[in-house]
Amino acid sequence: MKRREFLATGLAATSFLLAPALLRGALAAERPVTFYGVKSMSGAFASYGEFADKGSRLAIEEYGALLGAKPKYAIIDTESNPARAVRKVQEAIQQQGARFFGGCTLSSTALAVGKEVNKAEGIFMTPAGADEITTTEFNLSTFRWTVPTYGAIHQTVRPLFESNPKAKRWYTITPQYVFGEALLTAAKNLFAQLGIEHVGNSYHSQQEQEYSGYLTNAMAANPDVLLILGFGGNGASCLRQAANFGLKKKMTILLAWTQGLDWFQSLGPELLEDVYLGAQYWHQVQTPLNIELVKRVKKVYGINPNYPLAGDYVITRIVLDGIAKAGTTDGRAVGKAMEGMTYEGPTGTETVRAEDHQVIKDYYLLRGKAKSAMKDADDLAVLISSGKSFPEPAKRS
Amino acid sequence: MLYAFQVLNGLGLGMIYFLISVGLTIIFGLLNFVNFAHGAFFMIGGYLCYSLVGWTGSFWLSLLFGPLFVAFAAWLAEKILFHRIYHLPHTFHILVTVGIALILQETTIMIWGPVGKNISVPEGLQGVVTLWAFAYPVYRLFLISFTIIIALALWYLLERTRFGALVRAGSESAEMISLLGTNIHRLFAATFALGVGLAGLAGTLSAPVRGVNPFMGVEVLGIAFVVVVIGGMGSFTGALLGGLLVGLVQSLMSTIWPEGASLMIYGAMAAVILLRPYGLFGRA
Amino acid sequence: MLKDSELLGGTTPVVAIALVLLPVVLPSAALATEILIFALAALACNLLLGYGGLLSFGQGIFFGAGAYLASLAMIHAGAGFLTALATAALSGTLIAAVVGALAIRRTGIYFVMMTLAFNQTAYFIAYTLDEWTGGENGLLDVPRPPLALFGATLADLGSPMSYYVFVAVVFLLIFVATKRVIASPFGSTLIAIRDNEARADAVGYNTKHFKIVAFAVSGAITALAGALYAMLLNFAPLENIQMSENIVILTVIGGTGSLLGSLLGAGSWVIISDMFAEVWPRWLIVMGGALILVVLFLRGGIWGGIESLAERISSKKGKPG
Amino acid sequence: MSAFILKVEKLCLSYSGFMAVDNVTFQVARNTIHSIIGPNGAGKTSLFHCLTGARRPTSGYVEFDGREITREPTHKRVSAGMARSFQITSLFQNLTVRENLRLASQGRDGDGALTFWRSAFARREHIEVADAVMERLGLTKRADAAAGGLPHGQQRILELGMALCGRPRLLLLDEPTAGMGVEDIPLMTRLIAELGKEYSVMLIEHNMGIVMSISDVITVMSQGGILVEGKPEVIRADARVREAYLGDAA
Repeated sequence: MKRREFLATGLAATSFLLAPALLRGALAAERPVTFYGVKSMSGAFASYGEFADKGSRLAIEEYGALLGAKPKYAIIDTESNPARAVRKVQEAIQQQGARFFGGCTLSSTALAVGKEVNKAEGIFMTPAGADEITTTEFNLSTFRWTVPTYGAIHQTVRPLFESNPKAKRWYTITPQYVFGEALLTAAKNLFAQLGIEHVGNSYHSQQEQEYSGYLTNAMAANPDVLLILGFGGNGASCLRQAANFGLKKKMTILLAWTQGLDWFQSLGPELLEDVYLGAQYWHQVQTPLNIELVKRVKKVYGINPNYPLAGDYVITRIVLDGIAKAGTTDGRAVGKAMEGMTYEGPTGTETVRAEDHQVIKDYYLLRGKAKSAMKDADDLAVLISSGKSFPEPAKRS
Repeated sequence: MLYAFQVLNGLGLGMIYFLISVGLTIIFGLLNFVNFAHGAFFMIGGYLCYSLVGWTGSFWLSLLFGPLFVAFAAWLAEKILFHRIYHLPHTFHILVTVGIALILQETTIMIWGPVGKNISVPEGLQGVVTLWAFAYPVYRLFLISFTIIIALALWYLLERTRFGALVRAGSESAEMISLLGTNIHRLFAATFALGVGLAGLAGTLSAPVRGVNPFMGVEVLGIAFVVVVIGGMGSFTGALLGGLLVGLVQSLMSTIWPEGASLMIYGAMAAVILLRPYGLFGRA
Repeated sequence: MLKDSELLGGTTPVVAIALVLLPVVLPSAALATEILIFALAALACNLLLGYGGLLSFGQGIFFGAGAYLASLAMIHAGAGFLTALATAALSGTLIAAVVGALAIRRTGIYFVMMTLAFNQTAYFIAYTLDEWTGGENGLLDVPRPPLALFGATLADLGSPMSYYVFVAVVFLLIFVATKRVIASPFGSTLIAIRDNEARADAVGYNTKHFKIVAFAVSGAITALAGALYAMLLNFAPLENIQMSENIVILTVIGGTGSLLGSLLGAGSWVIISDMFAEVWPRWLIVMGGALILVVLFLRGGIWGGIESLAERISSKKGKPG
Repeated sequence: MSAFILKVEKLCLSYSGFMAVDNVTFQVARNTIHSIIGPNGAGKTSLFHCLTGARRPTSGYVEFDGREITREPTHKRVSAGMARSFQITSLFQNLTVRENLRLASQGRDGDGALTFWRSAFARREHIEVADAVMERLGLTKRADAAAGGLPHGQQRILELGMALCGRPRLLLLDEPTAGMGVEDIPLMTRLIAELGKEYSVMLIEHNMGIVMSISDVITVMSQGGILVEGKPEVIRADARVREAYLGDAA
């Protein structure tokens, strides 16, 4: 092909393809509100995405008319890979004029997707763990439902210590990455405040499967309480092996941050019995909305709601409520409407803190039940305490 | 004292790693086949254990039938698929077995769900043995003893039986294989089933220690390759010593420099390859 | 064997047409850009695997390093667009040369395992240096500065389409440059080494030097792809380093030993996975099955399949009646 | 300039105790054909490996063209002017005949061939050498055929051609007629004889007919060491050789 011909074809094609892109933008405003669930349907966090998707779907289905039409739901599979998630979110924004997003298990995905949505001046609400979302990486578009690490530590370590003030020697096992560090820092600060002796810490990598070495370290320190700061697979392996090594009989075990019911089910009562567990959500909590939610989920999906399901249910609802309140699909206006919003959530009355877009809600301390004490298969833990602890909102820069 | 216990723990861990890896090395040794689905077969062993314990209520029955089933499936897969690709370069082995691993992983999610499962330590093996200030689970002691028995049985099989003689002959020279005539296909299939069955056995035995989840295969594969490469691809003794070495490094590192435990394992592998081109016991 | 005149002929116009068509037929420019970036990474992997016979599971190191270093250059040193890309390419060259020099001391599966060990080490380093890399959270707020040369702004790459056009131009340039590399004394020798290393040694080549240079060139291109990816996403996740296996898969599916194959491999893999991911969460089964089928029936990859199809058609035409 | 292109002194190579090459000393004179013969396992190929650099000798001394090369790697020996052929045909099977020869010629550039920004065809001389060698070997008609597709006899000739492309001062030929059909052998013999006039040739060969007809000097090896050395007629007459080698060949 001659160079001139090539250039000509190229130019022709470029102008040809710009036309539909312009049309797409013009059409976007006419459609009913679409909520995009950004969920890890496949990949290493598939266990989370499946429930999160159910939650969002349910919220959309039961929502009435929104700005004159029934809202729609679209799913974006993150493949448990933040890069792919960001690219797909970009695509939804560019191609479909998407503005409203909810989900993301992985902190990295949530942080990056939040940035992307902010550029489009949309709304993104997430149940992810990273504190940065409402602090250093705060932006106008991103909202967070999850209680931060500070609250998780305060609502677990403090009540446990107060119920047993003699347990003064604590040992921690921490996954070494940003999130684990945040939990550990919060724990160390609280230890100092309460006069708890921190007798040692073992770091482990996030891919760790074998905890016998760290548990041996813990045994050597002879603590009263073993505080496990890993969650998900880390927490499960660590707890399982701690039980194998007979640590449950020697010391009290607390996991400050657990995924809740689905995670408990994967471990079973034998391992969980008498273990203290921090949780963002528990289906047995008797709040008006939660009673309703449990009924609905049982009816639709035949299961009890767990944290991913309830979390993504509520974030979806809040975003839709925000749109209704603002009366527009303008992202910034919806964001304004959501700020300071108080509503009945699964954990009781919840408030979206205006300053940092953090939802103020309860965190729970549970204790694993013996198999004999369980009333049904999901009655795996008893509620010990609940409450709200939040750091002061960071100054907006 | 802590270090002494970590050494003991490391040796125990090493035996588990040996069990995880030995199947991989046997298959590579005879078939020169790189099996990236090894971890996935390990996972299937674990899940079969979960289901069989659920149906029969007996861990021992699952310990017998789980690995046998995995071995049978491997034998079938060898007949249908794998024997067609032995002669291809390693790249293609890797591609096919990565494909198999993906299919097994996703099928597991479809059958058992994406959330992991727990398998109780069998009755009679619960509890711990106390040593100084430390405790060691009875089940792990059982696991170590059982692995020693497996290792001895494998040693007998490979060193003292006609099957073993054929496998060793095949591992040593490709020409020998061609002299063996028609039996070669059966030998290959049997070896493949043996190696994969051992992965299944390791999965079953590890299930009470590690639980099961659909993504465990990847991590297991990593460890298995490190062990096998350190020991020398294809070497039975190498897998044993490689396993022990990795177990010791990991256990001691968790006291000395926990953050770097996983790095050190791969560091050890790179160092061994650079110093000894074919691992500790490998052949050119 | 490629002749000089074929640099702009042969597959080059096909690629140029594909580059123009991609954003038209695909739903978004972001998707098209991602495909080109993966295709670049596959092309670089192809240089090692298809032409040098070197199966590297360390390509993620270079991809990740390119993403991080270009981003850091922009964030901390205020580097412009081209400077950032140059930083990535240069660091990719150096890192790949070091990794390559160590790994090629072994052959076969031990070589593969060396690259894997380096990949794990790189992952660990990136994970540990979280002050620089953001660790597990990834490096956020990666800018995408306008394309400028000596202070003069040539193009604002803010919009998805303008960025696509830039990436497409880069792709085309690298595609042609890689063609040249393959047809150079170096490239022809690399092919010879893949074919018969002992023979190449015997006719006088220090095969190690050729392999190291192959790594360096491959590293430069891969790092460039990583940098472009970071600027596409405004984000450099730790997962970049774990791309190695994927890069190899894209390369082989497309067809080793064909640069156009790399584009086909990246394109088909990304598009098919996107399509299936939308409708079936267990879409990885499809991808797993595709891998097996490729090895069983399409060993030359997609490009190989097209070639043999074309051959069959032309031989049929050649026959009378 | 010494009269000898190659000097080997007290060369030993042991594989974990087994002496494959045992205290071997000999010289190859310039522009001669020097053959090494011996029964299977006599150490010919091991000796050959030590000379090409494929194996490092355990002890001893090798001098090529007045320069010690005992521990030099293969590629450096090539740039110094040594070229070899392989006993088992070793070609770039998937490449064309011309490309095989061009690459062999380009090999003289050593690391100069690392140039990746220029076309391989910018250096005409390598193509010219390749074409000249093809012409000489009668392979021109097959220039664009894949080397792996040639009949065996032509592959052996190409093998020899690749060694020639290095414009060597010493050609090391390892059983150039191995596996060749009877009809191809005379051509090969004639070629080697011709080459002996221009180059120095060291030949390892099983075929006694060739060795006796074209060699200037023959060294007979047995059990790793040298049994006897001399002109063909001397070797033919030697009783020890008959016993050790010819006896079982006959």
